[in-house]
Amino acid sequence: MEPYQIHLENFTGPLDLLLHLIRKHEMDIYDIPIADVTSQYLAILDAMQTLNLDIAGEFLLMAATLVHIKSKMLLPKIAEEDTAEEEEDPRAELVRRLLEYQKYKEAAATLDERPKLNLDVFDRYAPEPEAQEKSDGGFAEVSLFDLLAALREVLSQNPEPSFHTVDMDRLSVADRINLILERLQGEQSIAFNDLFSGTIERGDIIVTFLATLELVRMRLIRLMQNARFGTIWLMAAVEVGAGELKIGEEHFGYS
Amino acid sequence: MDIRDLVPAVEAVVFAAARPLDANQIAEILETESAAVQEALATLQFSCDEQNRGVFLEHVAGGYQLRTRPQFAEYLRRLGRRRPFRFSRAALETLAIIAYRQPVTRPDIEYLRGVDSGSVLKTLIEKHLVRILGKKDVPGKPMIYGTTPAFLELFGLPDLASLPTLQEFSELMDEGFAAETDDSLRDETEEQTPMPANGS
Amino acid sequence: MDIRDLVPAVEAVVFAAARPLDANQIAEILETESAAVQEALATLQFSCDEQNRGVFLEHVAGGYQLRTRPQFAEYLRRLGRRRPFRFSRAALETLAIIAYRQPVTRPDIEYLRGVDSGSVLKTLIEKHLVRILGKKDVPGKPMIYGTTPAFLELFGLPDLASLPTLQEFSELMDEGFAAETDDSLRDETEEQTPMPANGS
Repeated sequence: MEPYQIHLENFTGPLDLLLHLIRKHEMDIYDIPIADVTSQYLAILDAMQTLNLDIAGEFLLMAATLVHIKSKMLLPKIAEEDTAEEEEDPRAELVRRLLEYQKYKEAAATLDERPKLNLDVFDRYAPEPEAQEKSDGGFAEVSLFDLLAALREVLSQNPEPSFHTVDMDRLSVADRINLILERLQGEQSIAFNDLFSGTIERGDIIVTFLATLELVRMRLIRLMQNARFGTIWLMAAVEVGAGELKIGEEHFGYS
Repeated sequence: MDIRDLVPAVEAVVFAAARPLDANQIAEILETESAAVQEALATLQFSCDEQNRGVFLEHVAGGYQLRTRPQFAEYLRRLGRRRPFRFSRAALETLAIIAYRQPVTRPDIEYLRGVDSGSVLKTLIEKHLVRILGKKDVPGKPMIYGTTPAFLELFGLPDLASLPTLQEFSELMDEGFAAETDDSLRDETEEQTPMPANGS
Repeated sequence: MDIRDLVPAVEAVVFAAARPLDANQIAEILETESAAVQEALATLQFSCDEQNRGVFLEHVAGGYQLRTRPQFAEYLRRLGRRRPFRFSRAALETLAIIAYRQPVTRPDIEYLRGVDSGSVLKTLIEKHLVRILGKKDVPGKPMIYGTTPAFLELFGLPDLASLPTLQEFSELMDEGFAAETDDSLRDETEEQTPMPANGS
């Protein structure tokens, strides 16, 4: 097959390709001959284009960057001392990225050299334990990925449009709702104003306000006011017997 | 392979094998003679006993297997009981709905899941991941559920607002299944469990 | 339990456990002190090496696990236990960036690699080597990623602090390009020393 196609597959991206060119031609990475490297880079892209191969956008973007740097290098240097000091080498950003990239590329190679489980070393064969709902050994590792995948799955079977747009604001409100209900536990009532004590941020105030409205809408709390412009009091909409929420109460003191 | 290398090689094979292997099978894996393996197995068996080890080589139906010594059985039963709680699909679904939809009632959850969720809910409450936030002032006074601080801790989140939204997640997951997809991945996903295969 | 009994007991527990256990967990199971278990683990580690055994005790993912010696890998692959991960270079690069830079956002990864990394990221998440940690508290609240315990287990690392040291160029960066023609500087940076192999 065409050498350049093999070439492309060997590189993880434009930085990788550039590093290769720099090494192959023994260029000094701190003083890259930008004209040389640009023409070599473009030659590779040209060859790929001639072969009608798709070139990822990132490779084209890098070509543009190289041409841009090259043109800046060609501009006559401004002689005045004061501006000369501020002017950064047009290649500086690219060099920084190349060095940074090289660091991780090498780290990846080092990682790859380590003996890997199930490839180089093996643990004892232990069959998967059956799912156990009764246990005292904490939780098996579970991730946000698992949680979100489960949510996505259940919603795909049961589409309810309003539910799909769970956004940050809604979750912030949920945080606040939990907080308010937590404060209401064991209290007859709390003053509306007290919900804002210590809060200075506008966003926080809005979230607290929305949480209160949501709680009223859901009939989880009631608002009471004794006099016009008097203190507004929040109280649980349903008196909860001491024993009833026992399980719930334990959760605050989880260990 | 000389006998000095063969003994540890045999130990490694017996240790890593999914089921008991006989001398012929081990010999095949190690590309050596069955008689040599037989000899190595005897040496291994002897040194397990001699060196005061926690395991011994047992000749069971069909082959050889390393097993823990019976005197430690009591402790190892404890190890079995410490087995961590693994989320069933139902538990994960219910937890996800509560996390993202809280404060939420049981009928809300059951509407979305399409099945009775009482026992799953109970388990999640017992596991201190879900709590009763209060009761709704409507006929029947349904309970309202939400997540606990332990839920946030389990997922390493500072607050609920830090939960990724479904939209963000979907954007990532709908990335083209390009060159990165391979067979080992496909094997995992076909198992139907949304959980990590090995709980790690 | 005296130390002579403790070493085989610890071996039995580590052998029987499905996942790496730390000294505290083992001590709890054996109803003894963590310090004694620590000592027994050291003895076990030493005798695995000393007695020419097929397995060794590895300190991995915060705990201890018995694993077969790498020199037997070729034979043990024939057991066909599980198809191993085959990393593409793109996946390894991305994993390295996440491991060293966590918590890290997708735009950070893509800036460092210079290419779109969505599908690689997705694969790493699905293989449970990378996890969503939550969201970064900056405008737009991008999701942040980090590695999992399975990542540590796969590469035999006790913890993230044990990752091989990155070849550091940052000192140089701070000095900026005023110094770029300075020869002494160039000497220092041109020695592309590979990172320590850090045998485990």
